[in-house]
Amino acid sequence: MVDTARLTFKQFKSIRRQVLQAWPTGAGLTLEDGLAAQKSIPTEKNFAQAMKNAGEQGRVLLQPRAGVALVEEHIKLLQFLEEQGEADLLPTTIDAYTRQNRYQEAEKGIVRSREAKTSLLNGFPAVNHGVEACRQVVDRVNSPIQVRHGTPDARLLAEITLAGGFTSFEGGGISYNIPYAKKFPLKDSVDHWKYVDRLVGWYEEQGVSINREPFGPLTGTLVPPFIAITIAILEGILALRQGVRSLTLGYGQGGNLIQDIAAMKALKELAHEYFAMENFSDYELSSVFHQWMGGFPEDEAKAFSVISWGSAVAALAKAEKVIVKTPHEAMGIPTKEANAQGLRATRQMINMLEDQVFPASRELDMEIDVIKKEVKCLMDKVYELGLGDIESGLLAAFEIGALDVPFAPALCNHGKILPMRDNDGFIRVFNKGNLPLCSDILDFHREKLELRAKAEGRSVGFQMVTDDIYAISKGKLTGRPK
Amino acid sequence: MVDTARLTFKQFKSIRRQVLQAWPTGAGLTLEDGLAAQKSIPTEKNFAQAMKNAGEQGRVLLQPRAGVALVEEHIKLLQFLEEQGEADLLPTTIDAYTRQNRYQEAEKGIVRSREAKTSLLNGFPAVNHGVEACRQVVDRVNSPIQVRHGTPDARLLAEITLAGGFTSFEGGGISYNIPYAKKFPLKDSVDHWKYVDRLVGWYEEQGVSINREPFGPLTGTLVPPFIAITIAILEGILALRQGVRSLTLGYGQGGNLIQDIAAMKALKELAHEYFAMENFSDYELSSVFHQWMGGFPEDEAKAFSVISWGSAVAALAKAEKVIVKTPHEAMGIPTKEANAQGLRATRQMINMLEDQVFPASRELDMEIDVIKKEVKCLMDKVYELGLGDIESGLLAAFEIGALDVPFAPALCNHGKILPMRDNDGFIRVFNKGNLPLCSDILDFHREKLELRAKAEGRSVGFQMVTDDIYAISKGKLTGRPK
Amino acid sequence: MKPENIVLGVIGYDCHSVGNKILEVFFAEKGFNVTNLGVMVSQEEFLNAALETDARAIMVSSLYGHGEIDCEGLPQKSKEKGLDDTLLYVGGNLVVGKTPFAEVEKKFKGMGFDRVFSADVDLEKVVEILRQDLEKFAGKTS
Amino acid sequence: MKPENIVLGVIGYDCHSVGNKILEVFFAEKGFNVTNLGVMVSQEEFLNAALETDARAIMVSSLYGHGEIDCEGLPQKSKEKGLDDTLLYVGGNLVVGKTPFAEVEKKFKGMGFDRVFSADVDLEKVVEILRQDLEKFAGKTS
Ligand code: B12
Ligand code: B12
Repeated sequence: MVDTARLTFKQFKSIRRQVLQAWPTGAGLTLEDGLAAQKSIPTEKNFAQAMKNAGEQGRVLLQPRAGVALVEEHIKLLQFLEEQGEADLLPTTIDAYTRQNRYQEAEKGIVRSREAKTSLLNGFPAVNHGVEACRQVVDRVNSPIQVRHGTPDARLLAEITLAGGFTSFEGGGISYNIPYAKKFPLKDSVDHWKYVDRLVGWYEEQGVSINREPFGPLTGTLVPPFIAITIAILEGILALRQGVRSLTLGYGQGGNLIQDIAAMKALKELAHEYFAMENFSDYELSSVFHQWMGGFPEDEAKAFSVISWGSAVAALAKAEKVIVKTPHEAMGIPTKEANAQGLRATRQMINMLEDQVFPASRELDMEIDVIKKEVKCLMDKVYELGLGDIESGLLAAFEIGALDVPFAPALCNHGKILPMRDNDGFIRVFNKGNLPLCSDILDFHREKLELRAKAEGRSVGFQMVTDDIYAISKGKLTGRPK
Repeated sequence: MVDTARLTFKQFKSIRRQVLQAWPTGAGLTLEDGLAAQKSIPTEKNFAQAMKNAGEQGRVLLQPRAGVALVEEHIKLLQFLEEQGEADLLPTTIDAYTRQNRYQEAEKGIVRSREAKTSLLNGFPAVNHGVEACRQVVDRVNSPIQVRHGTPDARLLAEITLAGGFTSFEGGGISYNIPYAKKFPLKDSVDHWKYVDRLVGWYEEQGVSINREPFGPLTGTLVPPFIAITIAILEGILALRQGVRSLTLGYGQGGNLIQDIAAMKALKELAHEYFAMENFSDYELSSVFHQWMGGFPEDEAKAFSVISWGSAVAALAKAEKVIVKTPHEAMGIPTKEANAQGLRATRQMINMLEDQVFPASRELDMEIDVIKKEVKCLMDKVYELGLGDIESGLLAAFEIGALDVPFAPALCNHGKILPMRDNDGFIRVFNKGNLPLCSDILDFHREKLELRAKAEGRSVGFQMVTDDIYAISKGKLTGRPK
Repeated sequence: MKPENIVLGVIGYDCHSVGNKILEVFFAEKGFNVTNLGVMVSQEEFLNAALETDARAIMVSSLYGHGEIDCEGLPQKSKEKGLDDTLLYVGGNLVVGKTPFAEVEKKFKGMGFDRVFSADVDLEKVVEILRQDLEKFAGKTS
Repeated sequence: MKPENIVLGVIGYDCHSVGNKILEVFFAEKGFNVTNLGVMVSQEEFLNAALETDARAIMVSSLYGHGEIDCEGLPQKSKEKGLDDTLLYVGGNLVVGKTPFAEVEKKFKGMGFDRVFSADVDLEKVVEILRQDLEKFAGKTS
């Protein structure tokens, strides 16, 4: 069954002509050439296959973030992370100019990096380097590579990197707009990502599986699980509609063991439920757990502890993949050595816990239950606003703040909701903004927050939010008064 | 009620005269002088008080291991660990010559360390340095200090360090013989520790509380929880009999989350039970969790992960204290910087988890139950062999191997029992030696091990034991075939 | 005393909004009149806002590593626009990669910034310094 | 070929028994005739056992950090006792503190040991080297 929301090939082709003109490296690129390149890639380097195997074997795969300005340096970096870091999956993190389609500035960054003999860009400018450079990268490593970025309009980037042989593409119309952009209309980014998903869908139709991964952690800062999960499910549906089949949904560590495991369980169960409701059955679903995405401690020993805790929870939550931070996180883009250290610390933990089980308990069940109820409140509203269609529903929901991401830069995001930790470190909602949470859920959150206020001898208020934002970087989970 | 097993003051004094003659620094030492020194120590530097407070406040205190040959360097080391390591409690780890009462060799080590301008001893030779040096150490730090060693005959060491103002003393007649000595008769070490406990009891009677901590981890290598717990309880009773009141029982991390939390819970509950049976009620009981005591990985990033996992479990098990390893563990005595790194990593984890709870579950309850049954098998036998008295009972039990510590060097230990991990990473008994475990427990262990054998496609055998010993240092919990 | 005007923003194509939101609340609580331009602010936007609000200080944030490229020339342009009396502060993770702060400070002072701050700076200290700097300036220009 | 005799033990006042037990099983499985003296073995005990068993090699372990002090003079005494043909191997955590292995090796070779091994050595490699060394010796003395 082809979804009615799916771009027709004609629509796709006509958009494509424009897309390829945005920068010289796009000129003359044919779909067939990309397909041929993809077909020549051995199965061991296919990301979708690796995720599927991980699911079947119950393994947690390790993936770092990494990208530098120049091709040769980027290849050496990835090789180092395979060899010295024992990475299972490789990234190519794209620089921030490319993410905003500022190829001119990216070019300047490349030139200045060559002069400075060190990367002055915070990622790999794949569009500027072009298809052949990407193919070199793929060729000279042994593991599947994913494009990791934060690009509201990633159409050209997707064309180039997929033709270049990368086999997974991170992002989505919501998750790569709200946390990453300021003035980008949500409708536009959703449309652009429809194109990206359609491109991936086209590859799937030709027999090449490309993995897609919505960006779960959003702003990485005290995002309540239900918000992240709702958005992940919405982006999952949007992707499936365009023919995507290999889907990895993500979640960023919140810090509380029970809430994080509950979230990872709820994420998968709910995704299957809503995908079924939307009549999808022919897909591969996996999950990715992001080690702590908020502010890190500067001290490397402490950072190792944050990394290790994320690894432990990833293992106990039985994620298929864990995204690894480094001991340099608070300071700057990591050296390749620091990046490999983060990977090795993670490897040790994942291996020590691979046979261990987090047992079922009343507390865990209850939290799963809460999350499911919360997500239902939001999803119901999206369906209601879209008269049954999630695409128009989610646009309307963001419009009125029925979907809202805390601390996000995007002007199309309401920015009213304020999260806060309760006394046990669970992330709850302090200010609901316009989130359509039902009253018993709101009462529950409020009750939990009042318990904290009482324990701290102060009233629930904005200071707690600030304290919680700084907490991990200052060595605690919850920001308590001294 | 004064226990009939308690040394009389007369007996004590007559032994004391001899003890003080073993090395010149003991000459002329009076109990009164030690007492006066202890009484002048501020409460914040009293170890027993700190442990009591931790229990009441639900805190986990951090303690490193550290000791070097020379006094001034040792003081600087401890100050560094307070300031840069955020340690709550300080150690003074004693060198291995002193542990074997080889004061002559220790002297040589001091001289050679002075020449080499670096410590050539693996600890602080407190006996050789004498009472005044200990007082300097105590004086120039802000935290309570514990003597940590491994000495079958620690009588002179106790006399000197307690008179020197240290307020906690690790060890016991079993736990500082079996893993630490070769030819030392168990009866002798138990007798010598009676003296040490009596000395501590004497201080208690004079109103100065000194903390005592039997050494829980034993050989640190795959020790099944029930063996460690039984020995901890026995040493606890021996100590209480001599008038010890502040008691910290220890346990070394096994690696499986559920088993470790079960062990920590069982340890405390069983201790209270048996202490009550022995008619003790006037004591302060706390627990200490040792981060992984077996072979470490050489890679520091991996070592950080092992340290962090130990910290996480210590926090979830609600220990009052955690003993901290360092990223140098596999390589050698840590530098002060490496030691502080271990502490800071631990601090971060403990803080992140301080408000978190490991929920009750069927799996946890079951494991607690198993451990309690196992300990009962051993304790019953000890009482039986001793005709109701645990002291003669434990001597007889070691004699016939009804108490047996795996991989221990002591000839008075049977050394027949062989432990092994089951398929979930729990430490079980492969070869029971002469341990008086009842048949349903043995069947249970065997069943669990067979599950592993099946999963690994090999039969249960000694190779698995070897593989398990190496496992953590090679980056896994369980040693599986490649 | 009427509150001093300051302009706040994250320069270039940098989307890190969390610190920016905290800075806004913080300086407002300390009695400043804050114009927060949010994230992804160009050099021109900073200068225009400063001119419009007659700001006493511009607080530039850069977290994402492109600070060096993005800030180039801002102090010069500031002078050209006649904003000689407007303090130029910059803070965050200013360069790509873990770098000793002294180096970073030297680089950005060399570029013409009045003050340079690392990401872990104590904000209370920042206000203190800001107040002192403003007083000094006030003395100079009055 | 009859199995070669070797003597095994942990020197000084060192109680680390785990590695020692593994080495015993390992070398026995590899076909050596192992006399394991266990932990806390004095220099004299090593030499006497080697003399008594006519051992082809003495394998000294030291884990606890006092290896330097404990091993001093052992090679000399070995020669004095006429054990010129007996290989002297040493391994473990030989010195106090994390030290580059090359330094440790130099120090102990300087003291007169034939081979020096770090704690993470692959035991399979050790047997290989041992067999080669024994062959060489055999060639020399026959
Ligand atoms: C959360 C986060 C994100 C979130 C941001 C969500 C959002 N919209 O805000 C997400 C995941 C989206 C993200 C994306 C990216 N990030 Co980011 N991110 C972080 C992280 C983990 C925390 C930042 C944070 O919120 N901290 C909490 C706030 C309160 O602190 P703060 O931001 O530092 O701000 C305080 C101080 O800096 C100071 N300050 C700031 N400005 C000024 C100015 C003055 C005048 C003064 C006095 C003080 C001051 O006061 C603020 C309040 O206390 C940091 C690393 C870290 N710190 O642990 C990386 C980090 C900043 N990110 C980084 C990078 C590179 C990126 C990306 C380019 C992706 C990539 N290549 O990895 C993209 C950016 C794309 C873009 N267009 O900008 C790098 C920057 C590297 C460098 N400088 O060398 C960092 C350091 C991580 C790293 N080590 O690689 N990121
Ligand atoms: C378990 C352990 C203990 C247990 C030992 C129980 C027992 N009776 O065996 C306990 C807790 C009792 C203990 C006590 C002490 N320990 Co300890 N211990 C360890 C630990 C964690 C593991 C050792 C182990 O069993 N490894 C597993 C086995 C299989 O490996 P192995 O011992 O290295 O042996 C292998 C190799 O070394 C090699 N090998 C060994 N000898 C030889 C010889 C030859 C010829 C060859 C070819 C190979 C070879 O082959 C062996 C088999 O694979 C190590 C650190 C580590 N490695 O992670 C510290 C360590 C060895 N201990 C150390 C110290 C200092 C002590 C103490 C003095 C206490 C203190 N100050 O901290 C006391 C010792 C008192 C005494 N009298 O000896 C230090 C030594 C420091 C140094 N060299 O600079 C270490 C390195 C920890 C540290 N970083 O501080 N310890």
